[in-house]
Amino acid sequence: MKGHKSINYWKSEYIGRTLVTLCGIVIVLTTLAIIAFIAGKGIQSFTVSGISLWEMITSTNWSPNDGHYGALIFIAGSTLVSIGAVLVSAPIAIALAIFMNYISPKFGEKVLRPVLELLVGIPSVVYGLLGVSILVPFLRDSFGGVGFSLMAGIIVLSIMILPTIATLASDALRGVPPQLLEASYGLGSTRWQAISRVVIPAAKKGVMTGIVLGLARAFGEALAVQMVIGNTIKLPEALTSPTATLTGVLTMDMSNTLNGTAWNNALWSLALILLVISFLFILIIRFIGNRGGEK
Amino acid sequence: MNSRTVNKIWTGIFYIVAIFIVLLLGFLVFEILKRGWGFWDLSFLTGKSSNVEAGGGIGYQLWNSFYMLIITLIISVPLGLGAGIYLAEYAKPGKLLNFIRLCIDTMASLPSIVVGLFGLLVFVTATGWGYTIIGGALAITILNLPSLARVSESAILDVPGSVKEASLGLGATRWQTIVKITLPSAMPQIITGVILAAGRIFGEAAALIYTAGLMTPILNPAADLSNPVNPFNIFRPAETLAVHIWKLNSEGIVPDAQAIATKSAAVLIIMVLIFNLLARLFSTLLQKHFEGSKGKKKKTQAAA
Amino acid sequence: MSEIKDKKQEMAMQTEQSKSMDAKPLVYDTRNLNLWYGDNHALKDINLPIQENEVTAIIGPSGCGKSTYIKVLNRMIELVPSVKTTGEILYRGDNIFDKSYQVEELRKKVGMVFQKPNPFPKSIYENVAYGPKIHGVKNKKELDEIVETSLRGAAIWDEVKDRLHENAYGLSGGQQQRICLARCLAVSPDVILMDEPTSALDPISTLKVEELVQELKEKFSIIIVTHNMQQAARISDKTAFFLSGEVIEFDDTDKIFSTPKDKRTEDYITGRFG
Amino acid sequence: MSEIKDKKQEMAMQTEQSKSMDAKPLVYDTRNLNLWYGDNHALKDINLPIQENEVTAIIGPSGCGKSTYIKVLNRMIELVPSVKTTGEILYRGDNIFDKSYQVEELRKKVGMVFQKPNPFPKSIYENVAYGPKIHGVKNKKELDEIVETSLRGAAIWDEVKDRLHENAYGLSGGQQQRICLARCLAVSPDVILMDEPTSALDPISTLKVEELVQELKEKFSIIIVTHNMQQAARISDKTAFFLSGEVIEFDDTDKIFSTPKDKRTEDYITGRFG
Amino acid sequence: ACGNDNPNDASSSDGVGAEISGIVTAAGSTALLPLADVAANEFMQKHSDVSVTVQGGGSGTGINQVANGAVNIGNSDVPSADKIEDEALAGQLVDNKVSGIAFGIVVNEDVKVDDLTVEQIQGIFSGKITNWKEVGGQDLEINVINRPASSGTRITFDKTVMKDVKINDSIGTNQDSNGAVENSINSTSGSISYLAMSYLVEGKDTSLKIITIDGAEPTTDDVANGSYPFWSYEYMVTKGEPKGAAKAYIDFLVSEEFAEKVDQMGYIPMVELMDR
Ligand SMILES: Nc1ncnc2c1ncn2[C@@H]1O[C@H](COP(=O)(O)OP(=O)(O)OP(=O)(O)O)[C@@H](O)[C@H]1O
Ligand SMILES: Nc1ncnc2c1ncn2[C@@H]1O[C@H](COP(=O)(O)OP(=O)(O)OP(=O)(O)O)[C@@H](O)[C@H]1O
Ligand SMILES: [Mg+2]
Ligand SMILES: [Mg+2]
Ligand SMILES: O=P([O-])([O-])[O-]
Repeated sequence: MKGHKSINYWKSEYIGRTLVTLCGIVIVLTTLAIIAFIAGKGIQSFTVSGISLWEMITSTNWSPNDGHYGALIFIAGSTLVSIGAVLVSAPIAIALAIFMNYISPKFGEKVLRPVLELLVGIPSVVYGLLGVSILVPFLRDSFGGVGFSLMAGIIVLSIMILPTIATLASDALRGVPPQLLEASYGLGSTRWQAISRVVIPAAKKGVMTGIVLGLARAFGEALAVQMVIGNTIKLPEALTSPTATLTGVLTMDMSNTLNGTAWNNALWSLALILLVISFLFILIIRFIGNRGGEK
Repeated sequence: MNSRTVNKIWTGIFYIVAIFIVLLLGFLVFEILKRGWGFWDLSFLTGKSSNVEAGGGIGYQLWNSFYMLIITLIISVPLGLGAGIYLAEYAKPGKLLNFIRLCIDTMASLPSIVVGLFGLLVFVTATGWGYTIIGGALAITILNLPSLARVSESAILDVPGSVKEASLGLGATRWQTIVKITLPSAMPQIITGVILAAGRIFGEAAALIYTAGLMTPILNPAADLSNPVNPFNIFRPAETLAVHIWKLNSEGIVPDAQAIATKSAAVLIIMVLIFNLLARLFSTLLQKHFEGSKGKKKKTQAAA
Repeated sequence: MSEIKDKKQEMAMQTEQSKSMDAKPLVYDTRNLNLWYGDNHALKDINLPIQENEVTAIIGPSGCGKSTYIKVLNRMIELVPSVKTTGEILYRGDNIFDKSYQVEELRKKVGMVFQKPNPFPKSIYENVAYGPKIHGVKNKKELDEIVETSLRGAAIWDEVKDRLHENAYGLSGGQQQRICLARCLAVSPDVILMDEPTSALDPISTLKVEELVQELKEKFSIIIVTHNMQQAARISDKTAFFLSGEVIEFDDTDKIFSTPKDKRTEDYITGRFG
Repeated sequence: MSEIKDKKQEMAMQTEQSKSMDAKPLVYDTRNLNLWYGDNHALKDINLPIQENEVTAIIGPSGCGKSTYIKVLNRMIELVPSVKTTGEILYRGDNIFDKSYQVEELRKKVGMVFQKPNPFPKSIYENVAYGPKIHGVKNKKELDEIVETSLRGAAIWDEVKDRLHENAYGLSGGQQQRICLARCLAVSPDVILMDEPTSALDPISTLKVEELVQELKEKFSIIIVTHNMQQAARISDKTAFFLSGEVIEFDDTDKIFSTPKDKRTEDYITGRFG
Repeated sequence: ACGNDNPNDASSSDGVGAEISGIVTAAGSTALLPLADVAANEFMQKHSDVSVTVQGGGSGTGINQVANGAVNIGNSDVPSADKIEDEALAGQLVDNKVSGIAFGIVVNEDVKVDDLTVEQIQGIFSGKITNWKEVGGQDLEINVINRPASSGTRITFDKTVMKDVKINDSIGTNQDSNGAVENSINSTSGSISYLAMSYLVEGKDTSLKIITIDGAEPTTDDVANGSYPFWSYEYMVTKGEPKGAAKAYIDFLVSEEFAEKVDQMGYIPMVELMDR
């Protein structure tokens, strides 16, 4: 029983294991490559073109023709539009998750889940198209102004990230042991009391993860937002004023500027900022996860 | 207020939200289809798009979308499945696994435009390929890999441990167990995940603008496979349907640009619908095939 | 073995008391109860009168419907969507299946302790105060009092009084189970349902919970499901033996364990199956 | 109760046979085995010699480490990543923890039947043929023969011979359990480990499996974990009583049940806890 | 396995007139794209052995790609030297003028103004003039719509109309593309922007209005006679002098035989601009 074993036996185990390990390594290498390339490009504006990082993240003056590369407006615009989207989307998403798990699982399973899957499936250009042709005119007629606005971006984005948050929140709720629900019912609580006082606190970690992930999605979304937000290089004064986002400037200027120019390098720096921010979101999610695990 | 009343009010709110979302989707789909009415016209679906004259079709774009989808799946499914198997079956908890997960999470949260730009740097410029289908497919692979890996991992983890134990208990190696027991059982869930991913691949534009290009050469199936006009050449530029919509909306100078864009959007939505239906159909069929009628019963019990 | 014999003798001496069975008022009266999970007929024509201030044990092999029955008593079974019932259960004279019957009130009156301790992921204090709070008690002092009394009632006050605001998950299984009992006592119930409350506990915790049950029956009526026949014999006044969804035998505990009428009961309590 | 007494007498008569205990060769010899799940010391200094062609029962309250121990015997415990062990287990003289020890071979020799029937989601035939196939048997006729012999060995051939190619999930729990046993027999094991094989079964299926165990011990050595003390008394030759990860007592079954040496063993078998 | 790696020398024989073959790839300016594409189709009908593919991507992309050797021709709205900072690289690139293009100042049709002076336009886009009544129209707020600063159209607008006056980016909105500009002018009352004339071909159901600058129209005539300032050349940039099929293609584009088509599509044929 010791020692001997047919070659095939080992081969199948060894080859299979190696192959799937390689797949894991591919993921790691790709991620590292992306970080390396984007960082390598993005850092050139500071090392080669002599732009100050501090100016880039604190100044609102973006006029590449005069050598000013302040990206604060874009950072603020991206932040505002994503936070706005999450504020709109998260309550609705959580309500959907509760509905799917506790109010009417049947309707949730048969109707809501397919609906959410479809919403994910609608391409972002189509959202942009609908945004331009339905939402922008509607906002213009209702609130005045040009319609292209922070609010338009928020609304489009909130629909786009709804499925992400709802699905993750729903998973989190499903993970709450049914015994807790039973315990609460057993003490004579109503359904709402059980949900609000026991289920949601118990699922907080998962729900928060969903929200942060939604935020990350919103931050990185490019085409749809760019089509409706107006791209004005100015901090928004109101929900109805247009502003610009990081992804918006990237889509607009990247293809029209030349490799190696300060302008182009500055754009790569914006891409790097996007990467760093999405990485920050991941760290936040992990932090939430760990903190929850300690208890 | 009486807690029973509060309960009723909240129940009402939940119903309203749920119905609102269903209506919202209904409205969106209705609007898309209404605006793109007539999209099923065969000469539109198969016709060649024109840059100048009205009446162009989306034949090339549709073909490109499907071809891109297939190439992407050929690359990303084995990778995602492999990574999923690795995570579920072989990875040992520890620093390395933690790092792999961090990478997957990071990859999953990458903005698609950043992936597109990475693709531009690497697949377009560094390799000297220019805008190609393969470059686009690789870029979307990056976007899809995390979710495919996760779907595979959770599908594999969902296979009851007792069945895996039974196989190992008979002296099977891990790999034999994976291939003969685990994967067949996890397949329905994996396939559902893949089909849903396919829907998303179909609709991706931002990453493709920088990698697969905005144009398709005039295709000629008779041409040599290495010729960029051969439809199957993966080293040729290819504008997909989603990119086409974006381009029509931004640079379309044909008189009927808006009409084509909205019709294309309708086609895209129909495709996404079909993918979703397929996913559902497939998973129910396979579920039945693999587990028999008893599998279902087990589930309801577990849920209760 | 000897333990059981002692019990029997003790019980035998109480016979005249048991004779007065019908004197005590009924808390629950189950009449022709049938229950289906989808097509699965899980409870068949159950008739079971349950008396005040007694411990009623329910025994039977796995899957015979014990948990199902106990969950019907506070309508917790409704959480399973596929369930259908016929027949009636009178609680203090009212049919709990009546349309107008307020299930929250019922559950307030009928506490429940589960097999696995299931404290909320909150502090010990919040766990116990949860019930009173949802029923509208807001006054801090009043809550403090309820929490203390309930924890004392569940014989765990001394162990936790210095850590009331720590998370209940930090306690041992046996302590958690008693917290759950305290949580239940805090809404001043009338009946307490227990579904194998000790099967996940170590011997010492088990003993504590058993003693507690004996004390609590002074004030409450207790219905306890158990796998452990010796436990049933030790702590209960009445025992119902379930098999495949039917009540095979229901009688004074001493009778069930000394002179079972049904062959199946005998087979079960002598360990021939189950 | 009476059943147990009968058993005792019967056992008492077999005493001289039991005296010859050390004559039979050992299949397993466990020496100073310790096992941790992370920081949880789940098995403490276990010493247990297990003899050929006997039924060895392992009893003890929930969580005492019965399943853990039985899973160490075929190294299935390695599936839990946090597990650490010290000490040794000799199977037929070789330490199974040796680096060079081939775990697949061990598992081929040591079959295992679990608490919940766990057939593969395949046809009955494929379930039974699975083991031989992965060990290289390709010949269709040979496979057919193995399948039939194994199903007969598990006393289920007659029930399934006409539906060999139907999905095993369509069978009843008891039938599934016997399919699992047949699957195990198909790789011609030397030892069969059973972890509460009847606890999910109805009385009649339980009886069938118990009879089967008695038959199988002619050819195999059997180690069986059970919650049901009466079952241990009925079917086993030796019994080990586990408590909190320790072997409290290990002896001939009749001795354990008639004259336990340890107070805790007595408390457990008389149902004072567990 | 890809057809892009050997630029320019893909032809089997040199010189016009002889049968030419090979693969030409072009990418870049979206403004030039329609013309380049139509020319490619007509050119390929003449020379069936040549395959010409034209990509968009923007002027910057075009120059980048041709500089990298990823395409044979980079289409650009501006001379490559304007974009490129690396002098050595700029020296290798040759800008071939292939046509002129005129741009129109366009407004939503509800604007009751038909002509603006250059100063008025400068006032509007720098944010000094905010109401149409200040330039002779009705009392209506002006909604400025700009292209992003890197766009060729905007650079031309800057150079030929705004001159030393700076465009104020914090008023109005920025639209990524000609199409988006067209859409938002159509739907936003009081809006003003600028568009390449190639986007204003007949047959489109748009409701925007073209405004004359100091009385001059964005027509071939007015551009040729020097009265209309808002126009520029379109370039096909090659790495080194164009050769083979690429040269043949560029030559075809500027040829007299193709000039009529150029004019029809809203561009200005090179023949008309010869004397400028
Ligand atoms: N949620 C459910 N859905 C469908 N069937 C169920 C459900 N819960 C229990 N059953 C079925 O009802 C029957 C009785 O189950 P129940 O849980 O009441 O048994 P039990 O006596 O409590 O068993 P145990 O001792 O194992 O807890 C069983 O056949 C079981 O399969
Ligand atoms: N996978 C695991 N990870 C960590 N701890 C475990 C794991 N499995 C079991 N344990 C712990 O090891 C101890 C022994 O568990 P084991 O399953 O062996 O008990 P058992 O005697 O089989 O109980 P039961 O009768 O309930 O099956 C318990 O304290 C349990 O909590
Ligand atoms: Mg139960
Ligand atoms: Mg166990
Ligand atoms: O031609 P553009 O660079 O303005 O798009």
